[in-house]
Amino acid sequence: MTPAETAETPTPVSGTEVMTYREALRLALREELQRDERVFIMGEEVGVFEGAYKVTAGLLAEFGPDRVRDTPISEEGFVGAGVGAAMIGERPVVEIMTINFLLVAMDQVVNHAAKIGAMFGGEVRCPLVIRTPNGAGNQLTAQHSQSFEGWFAATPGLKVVAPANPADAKGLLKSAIRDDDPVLVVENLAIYKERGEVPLDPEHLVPIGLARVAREGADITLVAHGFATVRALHVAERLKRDHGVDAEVVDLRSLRPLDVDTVVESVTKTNRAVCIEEGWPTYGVTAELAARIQKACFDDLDAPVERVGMAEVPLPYAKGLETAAMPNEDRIAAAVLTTLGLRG
Amino acid sequence: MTPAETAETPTPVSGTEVMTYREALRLALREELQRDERVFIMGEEVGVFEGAYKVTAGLLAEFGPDRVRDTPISEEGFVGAGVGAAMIGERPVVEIMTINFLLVAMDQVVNHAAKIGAMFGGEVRCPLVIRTPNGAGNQLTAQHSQSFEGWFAATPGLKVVAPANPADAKGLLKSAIRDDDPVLVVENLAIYKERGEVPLDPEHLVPIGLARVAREGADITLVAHGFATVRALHVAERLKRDHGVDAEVVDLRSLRPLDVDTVVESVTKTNRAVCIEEGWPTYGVTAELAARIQKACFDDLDAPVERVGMAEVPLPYAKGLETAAMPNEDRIAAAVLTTLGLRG
Amino acid sequence: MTTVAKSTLLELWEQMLLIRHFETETERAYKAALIGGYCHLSSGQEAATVGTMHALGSDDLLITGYRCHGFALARGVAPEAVMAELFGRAGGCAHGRGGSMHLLDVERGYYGGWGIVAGQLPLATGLALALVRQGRQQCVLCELGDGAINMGAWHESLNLAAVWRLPVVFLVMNNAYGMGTSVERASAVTDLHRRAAAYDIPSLRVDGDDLLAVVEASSSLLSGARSERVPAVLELVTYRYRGHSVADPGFAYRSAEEIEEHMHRDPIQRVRALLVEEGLADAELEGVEHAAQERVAAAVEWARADPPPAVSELARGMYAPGSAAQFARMLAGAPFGERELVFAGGLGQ
Amino acid sequence: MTTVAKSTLLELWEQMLLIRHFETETERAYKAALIGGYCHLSSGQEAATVGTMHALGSDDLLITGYRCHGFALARGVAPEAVMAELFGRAGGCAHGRGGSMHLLDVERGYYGGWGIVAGQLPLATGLALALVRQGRQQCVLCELGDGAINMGAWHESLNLAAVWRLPVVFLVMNNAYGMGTSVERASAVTDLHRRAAAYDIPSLRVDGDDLLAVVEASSSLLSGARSERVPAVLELVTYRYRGHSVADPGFAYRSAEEIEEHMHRDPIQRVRALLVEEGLADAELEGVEHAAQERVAAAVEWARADPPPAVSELARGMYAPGSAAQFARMLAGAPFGERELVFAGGLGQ
Ligand SMILES: Cc1ncc(C[n+]2csc(CCOP(=O)(O)OP(=O)(O)O)c2C)c(N)n1
Ligand SMILES: Cc1ncc(C[n+]2csc(CCOP(=O)(O)OP(=O)(O)O)c2C)c(N)n1
Ligand SMILES: [Mg+2]
Ligand SMILES: [Mg+2]
Repeated sequence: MTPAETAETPTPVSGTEVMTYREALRLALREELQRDERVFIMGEEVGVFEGAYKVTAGLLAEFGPDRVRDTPISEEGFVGAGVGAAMIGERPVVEIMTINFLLVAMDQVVNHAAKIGAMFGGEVRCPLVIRTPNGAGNQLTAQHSQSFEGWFAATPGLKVVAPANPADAKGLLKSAIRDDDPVLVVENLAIYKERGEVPLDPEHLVPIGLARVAREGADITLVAHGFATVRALHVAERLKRDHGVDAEVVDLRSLRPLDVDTVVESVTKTNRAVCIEEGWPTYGVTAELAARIQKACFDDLDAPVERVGMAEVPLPYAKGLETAAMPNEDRIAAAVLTTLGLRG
Repeated sequence: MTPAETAETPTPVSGTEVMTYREALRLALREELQRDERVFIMGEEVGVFEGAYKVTAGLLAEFGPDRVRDTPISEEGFVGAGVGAAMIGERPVVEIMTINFLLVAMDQVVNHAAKIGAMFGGEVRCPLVIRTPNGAGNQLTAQHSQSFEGWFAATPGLKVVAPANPADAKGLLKSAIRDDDPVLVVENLAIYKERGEVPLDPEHLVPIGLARVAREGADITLVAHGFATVRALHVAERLKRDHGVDAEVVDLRSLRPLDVDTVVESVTKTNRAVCIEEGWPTYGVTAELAARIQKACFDDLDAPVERVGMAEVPLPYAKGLETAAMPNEDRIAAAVLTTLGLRG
Repeated sequence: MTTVAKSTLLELWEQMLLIRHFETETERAYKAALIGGYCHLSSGQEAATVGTMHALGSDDLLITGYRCHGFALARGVAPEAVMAELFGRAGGCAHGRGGSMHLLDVERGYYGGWGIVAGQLPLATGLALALVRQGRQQCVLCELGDGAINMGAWHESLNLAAVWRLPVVFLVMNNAYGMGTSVERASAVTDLHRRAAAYDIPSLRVDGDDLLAVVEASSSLLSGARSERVPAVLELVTYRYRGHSVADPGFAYRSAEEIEEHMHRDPIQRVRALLVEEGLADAELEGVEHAAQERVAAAVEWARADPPPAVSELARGMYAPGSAAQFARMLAGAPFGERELVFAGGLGQ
Repeated sequence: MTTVAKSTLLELWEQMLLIRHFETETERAYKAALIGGYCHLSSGQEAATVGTMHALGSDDLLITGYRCHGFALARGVAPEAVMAELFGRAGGCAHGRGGSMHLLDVERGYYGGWGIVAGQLPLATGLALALVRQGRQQCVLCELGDGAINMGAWHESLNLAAVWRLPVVFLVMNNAYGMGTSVERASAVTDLHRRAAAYDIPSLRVDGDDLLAVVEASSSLLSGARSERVPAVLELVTYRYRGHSVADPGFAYRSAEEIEEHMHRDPIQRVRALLVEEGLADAELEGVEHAAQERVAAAVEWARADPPPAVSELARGMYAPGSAAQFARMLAGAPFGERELVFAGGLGQ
């Protein structure tokens, strides 16, 4: 169980490069595979097929089948194998093709990985990473268009992060891999192709538990994670242009630990908040946000905290229905204007 | 697929009888088994063993192994079998020994049962009931002391009810069995032995989606479901006695549909609310309650909505630790007093 | 060897052609953005599809995975209803709610295409259990892939079916790959049907590209299920010509030669050869092929003209009639837009 | 037939006695409310437990279900640490956090008792995979029950172990019942080990109450796993004397005669007979038995004196050191009491 990190510390690299979210994840994986022999990747189609969403493209060729391991279709089995391997010092990074398929492995994540630290009194740890995209929008229909991250964030013993841009994708995934606890990294289907500057430094880590003010503004706070952050930023620009509204956008980055401080600081300033998520809001992530904000900012709020998410139906296939059901920018903008009292 | 209800309508029975929650559930099952041949019970140890918690005691003897079906240990398999049977007109009532074991069948509930109605455009229905107890308190430890009902209540396509007393146990379970949609009936380990008056009328149904004011009061609203309601009622009496505080207790009874109206009406009157649940509150049921209340009662609240639940740790075994971690009456009372400004 | 009448053989061949042309057209329409989502074609698997559907009784039940266009068509669902579903139109067999992976036709006993690998297996045991409870002498055919056989749901479902003697046949469409993973890399036994031994139930493995062999094997196992409640496993060895889905070129994990080789043993050509042996003329056969193409073209036309579902019916079917009253008290404090989008339409009635 | 040295046999018998007396005492303590929660005794299963633990190398790894007192003791965990765990004391092997179902001892390679039926199987494949990655010539023994074999996790784990050639032996403790359900009512094959054929791996079924047979069979399969990475299934046919848990009288689903009959073939008596054959005197044997009782009594004393864990350490171990900083910004608006109960203690470091 001695760490098997490779001897030399990497020479610091400076500068950034523009790349996609997908490429940033891949860079993080490659760097961590190089840095630490205990790290290995496991999942359906991560090797020969190069990943259902191509995040792991090229890694099998570079690191071989022991480090980049294709699995049969059996999520419960290989997620559990990740848990077991982590218990004796490996650093597995398990890919689940989409978060929908975590339902069949739920017991291994929630009732095994999450329990190890506490249930055994601190005698064993489980430094496991599970990467998986949430989201909807490509007519994938009811069984494939969901965002369950709130359920994992509800589970003491787990940590959950959700990067919203390429730099955070790299930095949070690397932090997750180096963390000594089980971490769920929630990626997003729609965001994989988004581009952004990414620090090339292999020590570029984004701390778990620290939100980010993605856009400063004085009039209202939009709180989001993952792809909802991208939507929120677009809406903020639109509101500025069309209504002169100056929205602040808080990108949570972590859901457990949840950086409530950053949210509270912002709402204390703006006095209004709209919380946005890709999934269903009732009993969702935004419910927790509203609950926290109303308690911590009780005297600061000029309007109730509003929430926007996916319409609460199993997502239908037909494009028109799907578009209507998604937390699209029109709907977010309307919620913001309503919260500002600028709309019926 | 024609309904196979037995011909005669039952003669109305009036009056009530004092019985336990467990007995009330059994009565509901017996009556529905008698009323409708499509109803059958399926689960681990429901027959020969008479139920891990004895809810189904006597039913195998009365109805035989086709109506009261013991299963192998394979929750994913037999929950899914319930879904399939319901799709062609049966009325399966599946018992899951405790809600913790629903994690291995999560996919069948969330990604199958819940999807049927909408995903097939209304062409198929799934009148399935899943009964299972949540809760903690008997040193059952981390893997067996959980309350996941919020996750199911978060799922459009499902309905979730949680009776808090014997009369509701009978009435809600019967409504669930007669409902044409998948319904999760959340029972509770600690409450099985609670006693109360139960209407003997076989047509005693408690509507799904209707909360109940379990205790009237003017000073503060306690919102709860399941066993937390029992705790809340105790606390209300104690507060009356020790502090002259007159608490109103709203028993939700349903989590999806959630009767927000009853909650709002109460909080509009009392101007303060404490929400209580057996499970972890962060991203839990009480998060949704706080989110709803702060929005619907924004101008009525004299204090932030407070939440009380299980301490956010995998529940430890040792009795002292367990007691401290549970949402015990001391902790609820302290939260109420704090919300009333009567305590540091 | 089963022999089927010449007219039947011709009919089955017609169905195979219909599927092949339907899939070709589907791919084209997908590329023209008329179809979205995940879209899995079954070209190359027509004999296995049509042969089992021929053996399945009209009162029997069917449930499948997501690669289901062929099954729907061979079960007799109108190509219009299938294509309209792929186009997301109101006249689709799932009213535009399901798309490519979730075809169904309750009147034909087809309880749906399902998208979670092996998720349909537990449902199949439930359908079979209901048949037994209802005293019906029918059976269930449950399709799955070679990749699906490694899911826990396989094991639980097969065990339940065997312990309870349920009338269900599990049809393993062994097309050599689950996405890019070959059977050899995924499964500890590659003669997949041998797994039936773990449940002491009969199983067969046959050439799934040999239509008559498929009909014979499936007839025998289905009738055992139907009349004696003997569950069984039928492994059909076949091959998919196209990528896993329309998004997959299909060359990263197999060679062009391998695909070629299989195309040389094309199941449609093999039946054509039988028909020629039976004395059918080239012209007649060409006529049939042409008719199949026309049929598909007509379906495309129909689907194009069919309107999309109304947004006001977003929640169609989600809950049973009567549920709106149950949800009436849930509006207060609801998330933004919920009232208009979901509740206004009546929650699905 | 394996022969073990007389001294070893005596040692193993001692362990069997220790377990039997430990369980008897546990039941008593449970009834005296010194122990809570679910509590599953293994009386009657001592030969299977001690025999496999004897065959398991000291560097090998062990993982089990919840019926684990015997395994912990046979693996060498001090009875004090086990009893203190059952009593929920700070000196318990899991510091009072786990209780009866979640014993462990990392130093002895025992990665825990687990409470979700078959949930430990995927973990076992992961332990074995890690051994391979770490180049260690060791193996994993994974215990499960006859009831657990019907869970999907069995199938997925066995397939992974076989496809990846992982050094893991799945030990099926076939004690005839999963709670009140007999093997016949739960499993489509009752010779449970035959299920290994679905993964083309070796398996054995032996009398689990015959200590020497257990040692022989487990030695052979474990050494195949250890040195050749051959995963395997070992079915040990045994019987539990007591109810499923301390809460179950154990008579609803089996007859008193059936229990009697098994008690007549008691594994401890069988080893005793061997020892007598080897020439050990009654007095000596009684001395050993007495010592076992004393050992248990001492463990009870120790556990009684051991303090319970401090409430201030409620969150002990939940997260790794360093995590408190990550959670520092999560306090605002937290539910009532969270700060004092969970955060104040430092989140587990
Ligand atoms: C539980 C689950 N895991 C992963 C997927 C993604 N997925 C969809 S199809 C597929 C391959 C299935 O292969 P196979 O069973 O052989 O069927 P085929 O596609 O060849 O018809 C995978 C991995 C899924 N839908 N469900
Ligand atoms: C997934 C799951 N379902 C149900 C249970 C409840 N349960 C605990 S032990 C048990 C019986 C297990 O029997 P077996 O595997 O034969 O082990 P034994 O108790 O005989 O040692 C059951 C049903 C559980 N813990 N986990
Ligand atoms: Mg395949
Ligand atoms: Mg057993």
